[in-house]
Amino acid sequence: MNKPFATVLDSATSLQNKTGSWRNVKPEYVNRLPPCNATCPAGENIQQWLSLVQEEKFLEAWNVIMQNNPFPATMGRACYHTCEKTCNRGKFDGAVNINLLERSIGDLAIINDWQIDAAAAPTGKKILIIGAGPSGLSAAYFLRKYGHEVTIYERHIKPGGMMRYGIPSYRLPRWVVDAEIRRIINCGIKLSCNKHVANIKDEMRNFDAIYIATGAPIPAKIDIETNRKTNILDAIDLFKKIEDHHLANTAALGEMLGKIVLVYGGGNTAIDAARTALRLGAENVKIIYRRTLEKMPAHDSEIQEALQEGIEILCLRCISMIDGNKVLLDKMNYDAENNTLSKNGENEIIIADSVIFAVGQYIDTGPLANVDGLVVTEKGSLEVDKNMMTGTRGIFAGGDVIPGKKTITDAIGHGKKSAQCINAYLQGIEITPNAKTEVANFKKINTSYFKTSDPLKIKKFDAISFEEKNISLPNEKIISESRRCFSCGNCFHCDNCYGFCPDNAIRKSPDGTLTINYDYCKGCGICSNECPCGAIKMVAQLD
Amino acid sequence: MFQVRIHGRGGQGVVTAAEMLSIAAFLEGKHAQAFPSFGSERMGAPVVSFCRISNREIRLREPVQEPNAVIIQDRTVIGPARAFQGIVSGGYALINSPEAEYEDQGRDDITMKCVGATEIALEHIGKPLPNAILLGSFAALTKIIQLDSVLEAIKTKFSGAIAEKNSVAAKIAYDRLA
Amino acid sequence: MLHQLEGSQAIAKAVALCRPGMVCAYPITPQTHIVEHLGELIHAEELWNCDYVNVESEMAAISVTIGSQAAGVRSYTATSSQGLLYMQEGVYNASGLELPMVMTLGNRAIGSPINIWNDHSDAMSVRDAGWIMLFPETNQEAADLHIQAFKIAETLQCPVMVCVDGFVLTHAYERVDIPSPEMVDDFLPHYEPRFCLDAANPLAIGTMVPPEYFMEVRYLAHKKQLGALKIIEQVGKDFYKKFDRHSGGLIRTYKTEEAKTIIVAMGSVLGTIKDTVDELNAQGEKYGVVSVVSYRPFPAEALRAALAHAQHVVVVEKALAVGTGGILFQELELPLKNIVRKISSIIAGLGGRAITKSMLKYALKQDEREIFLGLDQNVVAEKIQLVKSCCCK
Amino acid sequence: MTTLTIGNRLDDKDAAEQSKYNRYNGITSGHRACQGCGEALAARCVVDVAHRVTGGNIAVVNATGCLEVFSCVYPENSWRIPWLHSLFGNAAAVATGVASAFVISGKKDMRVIAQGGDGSTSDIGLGCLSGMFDRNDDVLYVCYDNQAYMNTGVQRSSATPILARTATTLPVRGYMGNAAGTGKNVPQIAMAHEIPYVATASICNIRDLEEKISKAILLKGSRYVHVHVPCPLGWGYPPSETVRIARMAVECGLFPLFEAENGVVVGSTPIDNPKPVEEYLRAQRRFAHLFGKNAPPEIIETIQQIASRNLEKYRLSGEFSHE
Repeated sequence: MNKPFATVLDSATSLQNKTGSWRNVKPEYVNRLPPCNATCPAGENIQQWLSLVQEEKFLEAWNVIMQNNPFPATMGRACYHTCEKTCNRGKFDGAVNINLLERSIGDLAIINDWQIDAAAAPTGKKILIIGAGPSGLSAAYFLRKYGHEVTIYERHIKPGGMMRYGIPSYRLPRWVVDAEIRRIINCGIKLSCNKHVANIKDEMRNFDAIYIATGAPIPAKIDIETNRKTNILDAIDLFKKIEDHHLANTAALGEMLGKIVLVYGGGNTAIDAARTALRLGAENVKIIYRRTLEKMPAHDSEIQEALQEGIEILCLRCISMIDGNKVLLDKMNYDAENNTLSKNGENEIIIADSVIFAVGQYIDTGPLANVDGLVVTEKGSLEVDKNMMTGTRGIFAGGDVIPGKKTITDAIGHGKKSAQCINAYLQGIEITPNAKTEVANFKKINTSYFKTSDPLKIKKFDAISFEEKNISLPNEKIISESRRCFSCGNCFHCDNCYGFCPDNAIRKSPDGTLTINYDYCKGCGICSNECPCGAIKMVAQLD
Repeated sequence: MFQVRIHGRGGQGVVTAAEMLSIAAFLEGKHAQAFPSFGSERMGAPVVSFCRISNREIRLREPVQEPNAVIIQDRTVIGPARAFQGIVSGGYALINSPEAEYEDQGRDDITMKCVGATEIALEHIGKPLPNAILLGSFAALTKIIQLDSVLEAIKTKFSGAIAEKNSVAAKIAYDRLA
Repeated sequence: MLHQLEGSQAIAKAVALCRPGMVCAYPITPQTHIVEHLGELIHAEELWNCDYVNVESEMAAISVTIGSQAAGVRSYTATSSQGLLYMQEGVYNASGLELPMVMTLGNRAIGSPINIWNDHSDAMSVRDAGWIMLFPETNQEAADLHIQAFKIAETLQCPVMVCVDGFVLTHAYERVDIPSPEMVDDFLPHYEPRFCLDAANPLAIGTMVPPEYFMEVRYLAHKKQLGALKIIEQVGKDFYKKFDRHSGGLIRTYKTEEAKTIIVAMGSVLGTIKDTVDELNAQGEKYGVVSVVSYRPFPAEALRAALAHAQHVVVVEKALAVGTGGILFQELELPLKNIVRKISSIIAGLGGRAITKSMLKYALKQDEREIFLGLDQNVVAEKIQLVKSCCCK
Repeated sequence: MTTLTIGNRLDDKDAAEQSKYNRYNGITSGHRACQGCGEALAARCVVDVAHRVTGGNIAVVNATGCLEVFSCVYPENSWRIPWLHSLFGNAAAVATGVASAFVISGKKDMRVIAQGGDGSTSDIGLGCLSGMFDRNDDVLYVCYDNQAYMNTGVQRSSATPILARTATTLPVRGYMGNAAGTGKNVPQIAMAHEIPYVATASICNIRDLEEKISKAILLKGSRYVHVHVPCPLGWGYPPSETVRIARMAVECGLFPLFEAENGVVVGSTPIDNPKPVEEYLRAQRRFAHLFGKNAPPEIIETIQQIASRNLEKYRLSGEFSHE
């Protein structure tokens, strides 16, 4: 075509004009830490596995959970899901029901008998883990994955620790615990139950490293004046009795507790004990707690469930004396500002057939004796350094035995972290802590792009029974709830950046991958602003 | 070259008359040029048009100032338009008038004839349109063009019954002066 | 075939023979009869496959034409006077975009004061707009030049304006030979755009051009116009071959061989001038006439050759550059410098003032460099006095 | 789609053309629009979806203005469709010519878009636009409304909102910027011509914009789509905020999204919880003087009333809501 000079141009010739040179800030795709991940004691990559659930890739999602937590079905029940508390969606229209989704995925894994990936090549290193609770089993799982030879000694006749002896079966059915433990053990872990390690020192010769995960099995005692014959027991002992007898003697236990049961304490164990008492036949169960309801350390949902089941919670009261079936309570004043308690002088007497104590647990320091370097803190925990190692080289510890939060999820997290540390120790490598990743807080979310939808709410209990209520969700429900995830801090391929870029400086490949073409990006920042999930960061253009 | 100036009022077909005249001449193989005195005159205002007829190509485009003939379609414009001005000696003036009121007035070196074209028009066409009719008389008067050519030219400008009626009327007007 | 036609009809018929795909115009006297007649031809489907668009302004008229031409369709518009001024932005645009459209300009004066009669002021207002501008002398030439205009435009990829004297030609009945469609088709083949809006080859037409390249664009436009001189001449010759008529070309001479005084003019006034010259020469004078057919591009070379032997050149023109004088006159001064001893200017016919033989004869006898033909001295004298007194204060 | 995003990897049923990896990019990179230009974005959306819907049979006529200047400066042309720029005030008429030519030359599938800014649409080109509407010419006219003459340095146009600061409405003592009671509503003017289709759209809602363009491009006769395109330079906000500002204008009711057929409003995009205009105004420097010391406190209310009237006029509470 004989076209005129300059006034007529071929198409798309502006591509020669590299407008990227205009830029003084540039966008970068980032993976910010979603608040759920940030707060998960097990370090789960929740957002990632949710994104797979969204795509109906349940197996893949399960595998992602398993990278950080070998107990999805267990945690989907027993975890206190701090993730949901921090879920950004909570500030919008209600948090994603992560816990229920994890449970659903975990159950699918059990039903479908999904298996763990093969361990790495054998390293020849031998590790002893003392205690087959959540922390010990978690450590065993991860260490085995590294290729180490792992042996667990468990004092009880069954593995599981607090998963079995600390949480009642209506909250955590034993088939779930059994299945998930079996899956771990089947990776090639030697488990010896009913094996009490009297002294760790003796074992050091046979192993390259030892992980102490003995937990805190000793119930705390409070010095309360008791007259006459009083029917008092510890929550932990109650649970153990039920567990070891496979619920065979619930009637006898119920008879022992009587109709009116008091539980003393404000933690989750107290709630569990109260609800267990109810299930054993008690007609009137009261929880006595020193501070206010708001200050109760028990998880809010647990408290609510307890109240729904008819349990009374008497706050601002201390048991000062138990005399037969008379329990004397001192009424308390609580100064929230200074977090101080004082008796206000009033008291009352209530009648109880039995009193269950749930006021905390201690570690068993017996096996730790005579080992040089092990230090037990004033509060009765075993001291470890930042790499989970005790004062003795080669001996590590985690779970309830060390200071910190005493939840199963924390214990699992300890197990994973300890495994990393033990592995590093055995390989003679330094652990480089993960770079601090910025948390994708609510401000980073552009909520304009989300429609409000009601969170999935399922009543977990409707009958007072030791049986768990069956809540198996249809796939669509699982998927639709997972799709409520904001995908905080991580691209979910909404194409806003691609679609909104005025300079076509974002490229999309057929598989959906997005890349920034810095040849043309002028650095306007629309992509970052309009990213619904805060996955694009504007950084200074240095060159 | 024979130059004609046509006077009348807007709406009387003054321009069309000049055009028809030029067509009639053209039909006879002559060169002819017709043009209006261009303006934005509205209905009723005095209007002038011109026609030149020649055996050679006509190049001249000045307004006709010294006509060989004038056709006056409306006698009331004679005074205001100075309609007789410039008529060459031996020329003609054809006036639309039922009476021979002008024939004895004015100059004696030109032939002046009156024809009651409006009356003929009203009778035969039903409308007071004297332009084509006067061309019939003009043919008889000047012998510059044939009646047949006029009738043919009428057909190019009018059609159907109107053309027919105008032709009949033009013939009558022709006969008046033949 | 010979017809006795109004000039506007002749032009309309000639344009229709060129088979445009677009006719778009806004009514303005004295151009109206042309597009009215074209509209009739299109609606009667005597001209088929052609759109007739009634627009709301001259700006729209030229714009629709620009659009259709840019989309690859032979396009035509017509205007006059104020209309041309109103579309002037588009006039420049069409040539800048190198769109080979054709426009009839029914030449008319420009207000204020408003005046609907003929002169060349409107054409002169766009003399530098990059269009080829052709001035016919008769209606035959007007018709013929339109056929040539499409050919020239499309050969050169440049718009052409045929400047036809309003009323004098547009409203005059004359004998015109309208050629047969076959002959015109043969002379002017189907329009094949060299570039256009095409989905298969998506060009951008009408870019912004920065200082680094603008000079080149204008230089090329200039060179193209100069190159057009040859093409206009050639198309004129081809037309003669085909139709046996000398219409077009750059200039035409009349009795110049032995002339001492040569009159130069454009458009319909040339007929009156030729008659005047004939009468004067019959009395023993030696006058000749040069007609400028192609005003843009300006045929300086051809004019120099035609006028070199004259002792006196008189430019008669229907336009005035206020504050400067005759426009064609000034454009001739330079080419004739040191060649012709004496050049004078007659400004004539502004706003439709009649130009008569007697007036011309009188003016040619005057030995003045600048004459305003038929100027009423009584009217202006008083005003001039007033102006002078104001200036002196 | 579960989200209101442009696309979503989980669900591409309603995903915008702009989310597709093989979208046409009718205007390519390398154009010279300012950082964060709303008009560049809108133009690509319009052209891409029109290109898709027509199978590539579109041509665009562009009025003079920012869009034209930043997209096609020799030797760099950003367009990938046949494109024609003629003048500032004549795009509608040029498009008429183009549309007609396509019919005449047998390219009956070709669809024509005329496009320009608010200046060329509501001011200098309104005559040609009205003419096009009058004749019901087969053209889709798209106005990219950034509410002032940005190309020449932010002067007032008849689309400039009241009380806005522009270079020709600089607030001074006793003058609060573009006088209240002025301005034109071109969509309403278009509707008065009773053309087949009139719609408003915003770059904050690309799916809606695309839907309207997809519909409009295939209809016969004159169609008009008025797109709100914020301008960081002229409105005074950071370039990254372009889409957000557009969204705020929609969410407060100042820029209602609606459709009209043959002169009658047939649908509007409901606003769930209309936001006060103040939030929108405060985000832009062109309205900063309304919040200064000397600003009469009731002045914001004047603008709020416009938004409130829109809510009622276009039934933005949801009576017209789309499926």
